[in-house]
Amino acid sequence: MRWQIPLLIVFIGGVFMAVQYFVPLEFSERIYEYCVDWIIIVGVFAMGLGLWSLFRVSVSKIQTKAPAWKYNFLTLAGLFSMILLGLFSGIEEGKAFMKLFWYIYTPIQASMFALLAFYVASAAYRAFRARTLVATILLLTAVVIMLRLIPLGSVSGLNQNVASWILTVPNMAAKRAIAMGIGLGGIATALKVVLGIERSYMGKD
Amino acid sequence: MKNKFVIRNKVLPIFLLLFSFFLFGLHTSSAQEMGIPVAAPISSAEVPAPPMNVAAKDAPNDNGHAIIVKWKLSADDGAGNKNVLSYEIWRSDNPDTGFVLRGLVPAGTSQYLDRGARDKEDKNYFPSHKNFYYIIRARSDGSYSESTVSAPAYAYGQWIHTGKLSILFTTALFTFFVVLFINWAKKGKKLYVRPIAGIDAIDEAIGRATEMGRPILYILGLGSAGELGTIASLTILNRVAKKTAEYQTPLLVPVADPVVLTVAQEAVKAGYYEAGRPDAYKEDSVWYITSMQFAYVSAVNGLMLRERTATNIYMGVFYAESLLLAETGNVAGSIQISGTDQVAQIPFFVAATDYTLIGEELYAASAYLGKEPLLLGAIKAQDWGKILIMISLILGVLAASFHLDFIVNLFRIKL
Amino acid sequence: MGFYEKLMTMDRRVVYLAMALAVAVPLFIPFQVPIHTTPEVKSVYNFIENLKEGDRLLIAIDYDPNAMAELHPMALTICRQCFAKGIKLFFVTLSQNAPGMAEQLVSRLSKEFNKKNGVDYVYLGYKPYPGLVILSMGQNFRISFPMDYYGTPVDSMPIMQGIRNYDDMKAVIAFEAGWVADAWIQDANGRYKLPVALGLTGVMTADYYPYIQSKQIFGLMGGLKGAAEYETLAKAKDRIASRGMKVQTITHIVVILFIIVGNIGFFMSKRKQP
Amino acid sequence: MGTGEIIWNGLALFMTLCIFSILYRDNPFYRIAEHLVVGVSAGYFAIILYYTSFIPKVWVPVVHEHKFYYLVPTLLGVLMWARFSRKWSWVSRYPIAAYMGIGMGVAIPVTMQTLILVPLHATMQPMGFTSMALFNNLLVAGGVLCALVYFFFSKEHTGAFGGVAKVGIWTLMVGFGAGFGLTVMGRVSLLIERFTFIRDYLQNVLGL
Repeated sequence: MRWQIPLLIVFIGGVFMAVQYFVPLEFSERIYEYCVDWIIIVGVFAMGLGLWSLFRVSVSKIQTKAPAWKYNFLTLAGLFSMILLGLFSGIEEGKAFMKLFWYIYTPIQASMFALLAFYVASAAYRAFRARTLVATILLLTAVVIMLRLIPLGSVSGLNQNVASWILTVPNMAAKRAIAMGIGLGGIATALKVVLGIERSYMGKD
Repeated sequence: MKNKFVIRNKVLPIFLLLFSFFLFGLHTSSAQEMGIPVAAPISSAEVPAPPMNVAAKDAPNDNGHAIIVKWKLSADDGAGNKNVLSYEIWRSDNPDTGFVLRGLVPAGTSQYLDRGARDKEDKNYFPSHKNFYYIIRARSDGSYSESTVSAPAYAYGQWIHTGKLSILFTTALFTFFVVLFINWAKKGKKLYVRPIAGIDAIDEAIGRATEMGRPILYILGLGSAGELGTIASLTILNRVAKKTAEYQTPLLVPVADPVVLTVAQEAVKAGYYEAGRPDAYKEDSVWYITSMQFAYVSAVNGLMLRERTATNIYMGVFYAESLLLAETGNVAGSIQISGTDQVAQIPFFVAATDYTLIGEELYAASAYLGKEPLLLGAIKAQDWGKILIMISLILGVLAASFHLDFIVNLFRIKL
Repeated sequence: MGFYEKLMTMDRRVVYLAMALAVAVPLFIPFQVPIHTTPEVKSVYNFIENLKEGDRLLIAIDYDPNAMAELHPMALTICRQCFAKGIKLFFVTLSQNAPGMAEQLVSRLSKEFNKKNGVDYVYLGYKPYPGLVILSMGQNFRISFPMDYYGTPVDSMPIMQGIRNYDDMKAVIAFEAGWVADAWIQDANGRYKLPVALGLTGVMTADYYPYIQSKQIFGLMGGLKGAAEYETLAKAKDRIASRGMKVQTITHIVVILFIIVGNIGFFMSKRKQP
Repeated sequence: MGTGEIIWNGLALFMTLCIFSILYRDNPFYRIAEHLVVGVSAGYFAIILYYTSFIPKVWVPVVHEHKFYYLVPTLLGVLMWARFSRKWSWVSRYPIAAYMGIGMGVAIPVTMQTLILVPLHATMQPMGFTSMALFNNLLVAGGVLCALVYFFFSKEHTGAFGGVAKVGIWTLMVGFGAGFGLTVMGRVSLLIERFTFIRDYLQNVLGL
């Protein structure tokens, strides 16, 4: 009950869905759509666990007066106001629910994203040192690509050609090789799960 | 943004639905309504020559609700009077009457996929196993001509998608390798695995955290629990948890997906079990923050700066947040080890973390860390997979150079 | 710690400050940075420069508002150059979400240059199925566009007198954010031999270079950079793209300078301690 | 801008500045934004999930359309909540098993297709020494081969094999450098957008 049946479910589900991909028949299509809904539905119910986890950790930080515990009131306030507004006042554009989304979440999201402009610079400064041959290759390529945007008179034309060669030849080769490696590793991992060899996600009794 | 797996599966049906609306619109509205003037009275145009040899047959590799129609271009399409603008595809279940417009294609096109919906309630329902007849109309500016009625054809579904045979064959072959080498490993064959820098670093980093008495932060990324990178990361998390349980180092695992929350809790719990310290496992060491990418990152960044984590491990599916996390970890002075299957993010991890597992190394690490023979067998299978890829690649490039296209086409996927 | 060690271990906040200034200062203080122009952009500029007053050009505004930031500056500059030279413009749009945006662009330009609709230019508006529209225009513009965007019959317009199809156009300049670019190349150029030049979003640009070599298009402007180049060539007054490019250029210089400084520190301090 | 808009946009501006303040160091303003956005976004996500997934996938099929076969996944979903109980927590393995099985099964052929066969087929281009294009095709194929050798795990990287693997890692590094260099422009654009937002707000509201 505790092990065999779940592992059997994984196996049957995995084999069935993998085979389904090659069968274009209508019933195969319908089963695929139905099964994808399973994933969505399990995810919806799991969200309850997620919210509970967030709530409990925030509350316990307040109770134990962990560092910066006072701020957890803000988390709880944000969480509950969104849920209550969403359930009882609707989520149409112009409602308070969407206002909070547009004027709190969106600017924070955009600003976090924009921080990357600073971090790209600091990471480049710190990491791009010609310590080894490999590091030098990394550094020089990055610089050549960045120089595209800098006017250097007649050098620019040459640099443009070098940059586009880098992008279409070695860069392309690297991307493809990495993709193939990831593909093999990923399929092997999926097979291990389907065959029940890899089961750490199910825990131990 | 994130949760690619679920989103893809949510968006795809919606997209298909919208697309079928679009097709439906294409089929039922008359050409005029669609804004394509059918016969604007501009000049007394000559009647174009009709399309010839209209042939309809079941569309291959589908669910049985489509027929493919082919014809020979009108003599005035691109030649002759050069006045053909478009072709209209008309269909009926009776060769003599009742033809309706099904589609419209620009001049120069000599086939049309007449696809309909599979549900009876749908207005654009296309019945299987029912005979249909087709007529093709060649339109010029102000006039048209019609082909003769085609022979009947009916649509039916196929049991196997022939365009995907290359996928089927390679998947079966690779599965065979994996099973074969895992059985080999079961029998106790010794397998060599080369050292991978990032993996050895994990042990050191756990030791360092223990010495410093500071926690270890483990980030599983933004992938859903159904993504392969997340699964690989869960195995690594399990091993890391075992080590931290042995050393009694605190482990922090904030996650960004509720399903990942549950499986990560299980993986950590199992690690503590294996280390013989199930009592030391605290459920709140794995907790959910939020599923929204940048909100999650802002919280994790705050956590790093406040808890001054000694070691940060990033394994799994990462998007733009990779550099945000890694740079903040740097500011906090943490040792950082990363690995992702997202090709676009590897450069940032390489630049900003101390050790990076590149692509496949992430999967190798998940097998290698436990040194379990069963899992190692898969690494051997992966290497054989690479050998096959390399042989195919060399053959393919040579074949392409000598125009032996049939060899190259063996690897082509026709969807 | 010596000077070179310091170069290696500058506080990250110095880097942040430099980046912040590099972005903020050009937003407030106007100055110019030289921009290197590429032949594929120059050829568009030269083509238009060599047109005579009264020549006719087809302008396709086929991007939707998402791509405005990248393609609007380009479209504005080119249309201004054309209007200033007295070239007659025929605007069409083949993207569903574009008609309103294109209308704003057209009316803004016509006011700026005091040009008259139906005389100096015509905005034909939008029709669905780009492939079909492009083909039909090769036969006669009236098949797809019997009326203009505002509902005026085109035959009542002076500008449309004697105009039938692509044969009456010098070229099409198509601003594209998607596959309609291919339709212009294959149908307008392939079937009707109309010269095509493209203005594309940055990510698309690399994919279309081969068409220059095969002479299927005579010019190509890619993203903000292409627009900035064009503004430089046209000596435009309002240089939106150049402003953005200026920030990009400066920030890229800043990043590269930091890399150089870090490496100088690294090598010099290594030399000091053998 | 109306008063409402001034206030709402003022809030957005405040949030923006709070986040940027992290560049200096961790501080109360950053913590305000951080903790607030966690709550708001988690609530937002839960509500959106409710309206876009629970209603159309559970409520409508079962209650309105009487598709009772949707009770199976619904039951599985409810079993997830067994985790609230220590004793019954193992029951949640059933939904997780279904989730994993379906997820892995879908992933296997798709991964084979998109990550292996598509790039493999794309690399099979004619090669030669007579033109730059043909020669580049050869280089791409060679680069892929060398990089794949780098990923070999069950053989030591020594001798000629190690040499090839070294060329492989160089190829990878060129790819990484290019990826890094290409990204700077997009990130700077995002920062320009934020700065423009700040500037416009100041100009509109304060008349600066």
